[in-house]
Amino acid sequence: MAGRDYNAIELMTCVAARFLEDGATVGVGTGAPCAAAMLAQKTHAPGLFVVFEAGGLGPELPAMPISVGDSRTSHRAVMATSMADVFEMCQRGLIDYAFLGGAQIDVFGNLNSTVVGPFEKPSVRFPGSGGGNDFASFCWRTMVMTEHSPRRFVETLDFVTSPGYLSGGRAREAAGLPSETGPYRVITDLCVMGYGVEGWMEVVSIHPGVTRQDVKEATGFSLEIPEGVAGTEAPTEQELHVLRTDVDPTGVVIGRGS
Amino acid sequence: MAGRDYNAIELMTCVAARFLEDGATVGVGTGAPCAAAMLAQKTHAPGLFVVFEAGGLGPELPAMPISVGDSRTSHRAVMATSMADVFEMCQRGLIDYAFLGGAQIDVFGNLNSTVVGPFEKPSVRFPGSGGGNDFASFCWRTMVMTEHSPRRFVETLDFVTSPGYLSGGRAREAAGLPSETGPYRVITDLCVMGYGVEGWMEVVSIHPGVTRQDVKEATGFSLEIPEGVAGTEAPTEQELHVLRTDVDPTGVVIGRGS
Amino acid sequence: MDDDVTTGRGPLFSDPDPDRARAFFRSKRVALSEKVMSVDQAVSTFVHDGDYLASGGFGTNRIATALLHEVLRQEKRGLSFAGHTTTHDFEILCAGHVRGPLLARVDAAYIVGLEARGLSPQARRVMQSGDVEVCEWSNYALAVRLRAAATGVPFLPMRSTQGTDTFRFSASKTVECPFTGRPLAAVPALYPDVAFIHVHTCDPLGNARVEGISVADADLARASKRVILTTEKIVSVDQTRESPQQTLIPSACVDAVCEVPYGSYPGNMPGCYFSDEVHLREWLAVERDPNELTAFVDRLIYETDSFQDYLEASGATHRLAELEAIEKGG
Amino acid sequence: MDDDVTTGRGPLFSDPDPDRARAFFRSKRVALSEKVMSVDQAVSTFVHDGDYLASGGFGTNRIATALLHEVLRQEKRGLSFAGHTTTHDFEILCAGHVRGPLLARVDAAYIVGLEARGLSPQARRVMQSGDVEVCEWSNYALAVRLRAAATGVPFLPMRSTQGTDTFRFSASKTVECPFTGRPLAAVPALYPDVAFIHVHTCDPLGNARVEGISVADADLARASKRVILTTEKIVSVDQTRESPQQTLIPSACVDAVCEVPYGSYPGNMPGCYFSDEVHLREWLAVERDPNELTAFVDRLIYETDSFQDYLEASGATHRLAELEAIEKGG
Repeated sequence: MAGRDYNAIELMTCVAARFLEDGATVGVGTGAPCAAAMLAQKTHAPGLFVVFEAGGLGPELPAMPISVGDSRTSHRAVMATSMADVFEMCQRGLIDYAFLGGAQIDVFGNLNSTVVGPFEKPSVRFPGSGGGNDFASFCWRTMVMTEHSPRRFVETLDFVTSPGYLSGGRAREAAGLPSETGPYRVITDLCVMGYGVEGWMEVVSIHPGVTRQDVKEATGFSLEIPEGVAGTEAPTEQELHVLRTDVDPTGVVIGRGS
Repeated sequence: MAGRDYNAIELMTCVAARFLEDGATVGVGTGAPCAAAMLAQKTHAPGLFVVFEAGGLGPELPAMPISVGDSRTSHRAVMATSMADVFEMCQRGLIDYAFLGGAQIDVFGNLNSTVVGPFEKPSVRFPGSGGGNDFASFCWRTMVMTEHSPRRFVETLDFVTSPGYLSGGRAREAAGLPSETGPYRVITDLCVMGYGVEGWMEVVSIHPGVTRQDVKEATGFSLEIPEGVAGTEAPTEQELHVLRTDVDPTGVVIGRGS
Repeated sequence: MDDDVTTGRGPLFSDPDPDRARAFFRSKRVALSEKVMSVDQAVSTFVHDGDYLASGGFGTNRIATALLHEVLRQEKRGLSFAGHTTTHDFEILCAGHVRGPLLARVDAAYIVGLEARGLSPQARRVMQSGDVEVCEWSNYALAVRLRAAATGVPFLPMRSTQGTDTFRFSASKTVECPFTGRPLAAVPALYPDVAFIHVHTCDPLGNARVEGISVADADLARASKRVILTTEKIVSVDQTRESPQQTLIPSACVDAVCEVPYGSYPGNMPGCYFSDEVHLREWLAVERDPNELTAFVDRLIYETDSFQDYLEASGATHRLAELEAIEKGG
Repeated sequence: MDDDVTTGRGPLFSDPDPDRARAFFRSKRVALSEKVMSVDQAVSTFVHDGDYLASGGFGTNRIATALLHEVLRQEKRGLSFAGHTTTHDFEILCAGHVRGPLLARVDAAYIVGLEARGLSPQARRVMQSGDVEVCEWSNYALAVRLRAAATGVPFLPMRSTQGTDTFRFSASKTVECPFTGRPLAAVPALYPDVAFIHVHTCDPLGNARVEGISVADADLARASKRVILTTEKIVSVDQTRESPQQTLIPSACVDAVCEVPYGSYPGNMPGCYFSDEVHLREWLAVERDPNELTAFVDRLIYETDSFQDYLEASGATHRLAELEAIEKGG
C-alpha cells in the first residue's frame, strides 16, 4: 500500500467500523477491533453499544485498553458487571457482532488459538479460547481482523478452538449452537471476505492496489473470488481524521501518532 | 398452661432458641422462628447467623419483620443479596437450620401448605411452597413450630408441599435430595418431637403440665412416645426477660407487651 | 401418587426455547435509547391481552403498584402470571376479577397469602374457582426458571422440589446428572412477555439501581421480553456512569421507564418508606364482601386516572410522612 | 475427530459431587468470626501441596499478587489451577517452576498469553513441556463451572464450545434438553480447594466489596472450599452494615482476610492504580533466558519476605504515584 496515505491497519479499522450500524451491540477486545468500534461510535453509529467480556458494558473509553478487563473497559460504563452476565447477554441473543482472533483460520471460519502440534506436547502453546469460543458461539455475526498469510489461512486447523461454520451447512445447529449465528466477515490487509450459504469463505471486496493473485497466494486453501468482485472503498479523509486524532491519538493500535 | 408465668408461644420460642447453637446458620421467616433466632443471639449464641430467603444475610433486626422481604430483614445486614443467592447458600450446604410451617404435617414431617381438597378445584387454597420446599430440601436440619391439633397432625396430607422424610428410610436421597438432611425437631404447644432412624416422628420431651394422653389425643396419627420420655425444661427467668424486653417488647409475636 | 414421577403433570404456560427467545431479543436494540413515558402509555404499549406477566420485588416489598393498577384500568384479559412470593401484587390482580377474567394461568410458588397478615379472600375466591389454571413451583424453582431464561438456556437443574407434590404438579422433569448419575429436577426457562419492576433510581436509558435486597429482579429483567420499570426518581445517565457497578438492571433489557414516586405503596420501599399496614388491612377487610371490594376498587383504581390519584383517594398522602418515619426508625 | 463427540476426553481434576462439597461446607461456620491474618499465615494455613487453586480478577486486573508470590515462597507443589483469562497470575505460578513442579494440572481457558503484551516464554516452556496435564475450556465454560459449584449442583448446561475441539479436549458431556430435545454442553461443577481474590475493601469478617467489574469473583468465592482475600484496606463491620447491598462476597464464604495495599501490583486496580507496563515488560524480557528468570525471581520473590519487600525490590514504590495518576486520568 505504498504511496497511499493510510496503512493497512488503518484501512482494516475503517472497513470494520462501517459494518457496525447505529443501535447495534458489539463485543470487542483490545487493539484494532476496539478502535473500529470507537471509530463507528464517533462517526455513523453514536448509539453503538460496546461490551467487554470481563464485565464492562457501554463504557466511554478514555484511552485504548491494554486488557479486556482493565479499568478503561468499564470507565463511565452504564454497568460494570460479571463475565457470566456479559456472556449470558450473548447467549440470550442480545449481542449482534463480536470480533475474534486466532493463529489459524480455515475456509469455514473456524479458528485455532490453542496449539500447533499435538495437544499433549504441542510445539506451540497459544493462550486457548479465552472468551473467543463463547463469542463465536453466541453472537449473531462474528468478524475477524487478521493479517493475510498462508500460515494463518490454512486448509486444516491443528485445533478447532472457536466455531466458524464447523464442517459447513447446518453443522452449527446440529452441534447445538444457536440458530442463525456464525461468521460474517473476515477483514485482512488484502481484502474483505464473507461466507456463502453453505458456509464457505468467499471474497467480498479486494482492497485498493491488491490483485486477485495476491489474495490467492496469501491463502492456504482454495478461496472463491467471484468474477467482478468489488473493490474495497478506501478510508475517507474524515474516517482517517477521527481515527488518528480522536480514537487512537497515541498510535498504539494504528502505529502512528497524530 | 394456666398458673404458669409464661404462655405457649413463649415456651415454644424459648425451647426453639436452645436448639440454635453459637456459630450456626439459620433460615427464618417472620413470627416465632424469628423471635427464637433473636433470643438465641441475645443469650447463648451471639454468633448465630440469620438469613432471610428474600436476600437479607446477617441483619441486626431493629424490630420484628412483617414480611421475610421487608427492609427490617436486611437492616444493617452484612449483605443484601438476591433470593437465588440465599437459596444457593442453602443448596451448597451452608445453612444448618431452617424453620418451616404448614397447614398439615404427617408422621414423616412432610408438610402441606398448598391445598385442601382436589388440586384443580380446592376447597381451600393456601399460598403454596414459597421457599418452604427449598429450605426443607436444602438445610441440614429443619424445624417446625406449630399448634398441636389433630387437624394439623394428620395421617395423610392432601398435598406434599415440602419434603420431610417423604416415605421414610432413604427416600429423600433416592429422590435426589441432598444427603444427611431432613426434619429435626417439631416444637408444639404440647411437646417437642424428633425423628427415629427411619424418619418416623417421636416425642423427645413433653412440656410441663402436659400428659402423654394430651399429646396422643392432639395427634391425628400414631405417635411414638418412648417410656420415660423427658419433660421439657421450662423457660428460665432470663430467657423470658430477654424475650419480653429485648426481642419482642411490643408483643407482636408473644402476644404481650413488656 | 401413581403418575410418572419423573415428569411433572403441570402445564407449561410459556415457551422455554432459547432460539425463539433469541430471535425476539435480537430485535430489541434499546441499549442506548431513551424510553421515559407515562404509566398508561407503558402499559398500553407493552402489555397485551394473553401476555405472560411477572412482577418484581417480594410480596409487599418494592412492588410496581402503579403498573399493576394500570393493568386493571386498561382491563387486560387472559394474563399468565408468575408468583414467587407475591402478596399484594397478586391481590391487586385478583381484585381485577371483579370486572372479568384478568388472570387465566398462574405459575404459583406463593400466592393468596399476605405472609403474617393472613390470606386474601378475593385471591382465594379466584384461585378456588377452578377458572384459573395453576402450575406449582417453589420460590427457588421460579427464581431458577428466570435464571435459565436470563442465561439463555432452555432449562437449569436444581435439587429442591424432588419427591414432593410440588414437583408432581409442576412442569419440571427429572434429569440424570451425566457426571454423578444422581437425579436432579430440571426446570424450564421462563421468558415472561413483560416484567414490572420498581426501583429506587433509574436513568432515561433504563439503567437501574435498587437499595437493599434484589430478590429475583436482576434475572427477571434479563429473562423478560419486555421490561417496564417504575422508579422513585429518574436520575441522569451521568449519575449511572459515575458508579457503574451499582447498576442492577442494564438499559439493554429495558423498554420503558416511568417515574412514580412512592411507587411501591402500600408496600415497603427499603430506605424510603415502610408498608402501610392500615391500608393493607383495609384491602383484606373489604375483600370479605365482593360488593364492598367492587366499590373499593372502583373508587380507588377504576375511577382514578393515575397512581397519584390513588394516593389521594386512598388517603395515602396523609400517611406517607409517617411511613417514611417508620422506615427511617428501622 | 473420530472420538465420541458427546463426551470430552479431557481429564476432570476435581470432584463435582455436591454432596461431598456440602459435607465440607457444613463444617465451615465462619460467617461471623474474625479472620484477619498475614499473607504467609493464610497461605501456610489454607494452601496445601496438591490443592486445586483458582485466582480471581481477570488477567492483570485486580489479582491477588501477594498470595501468588507466597505460594512460590512456600514452595507449594503439585497444584491444580483454573485459568479463565489468567495472565500475570499464571506467569507468576509458572515462574515458580524454576524451583520445581509447582503446577501439575491446569483447567485452561486463557493461559500463557498476556493479551496485547504477547506470550510468556516461561509459561510456554511449562505448558509445552508435557509435564502439566491440561483440560481445555472457554472463559464462559469456566465461569459456568464455578457457578454450578456456587449453586450447589453437579453440572450446568450451556450452549458454547459445542462442535469444537475446545469441547472435545474438555471434560464436558453432551446432554439432551428434556424440554426442547436440543443438545447442550453440560459442564461439571468446579469446587476449588482454595481461591485467592483481591478486593478494594473488606471487613475483618470477610465481607468484601469491589469497584468496577466483578468478573467471576462472586461465584469463585462461593464455589471454593477455602477463600483467602487480600484487600487494599480493612474497613469496619459497621461500614459493611451501612450499605449491605454493596457486599459482593459474604463473610460466610471467607477463611482469611489479609490487608495488602497495592496488592494487585503490577496489575491494575480499578479506581486506584493502573498496571505497571514497564515492570510487566521486564517480566516478559527476563523470561527469555531461564537463568535470568531464576535470578529475577530469586531477587524479587524468593529472597524477599513479603509483598512490601517485593514492592521495594522491584522499584515499584517509586512508580506507584505515577500509576495512581494514570488511573485517575482514565
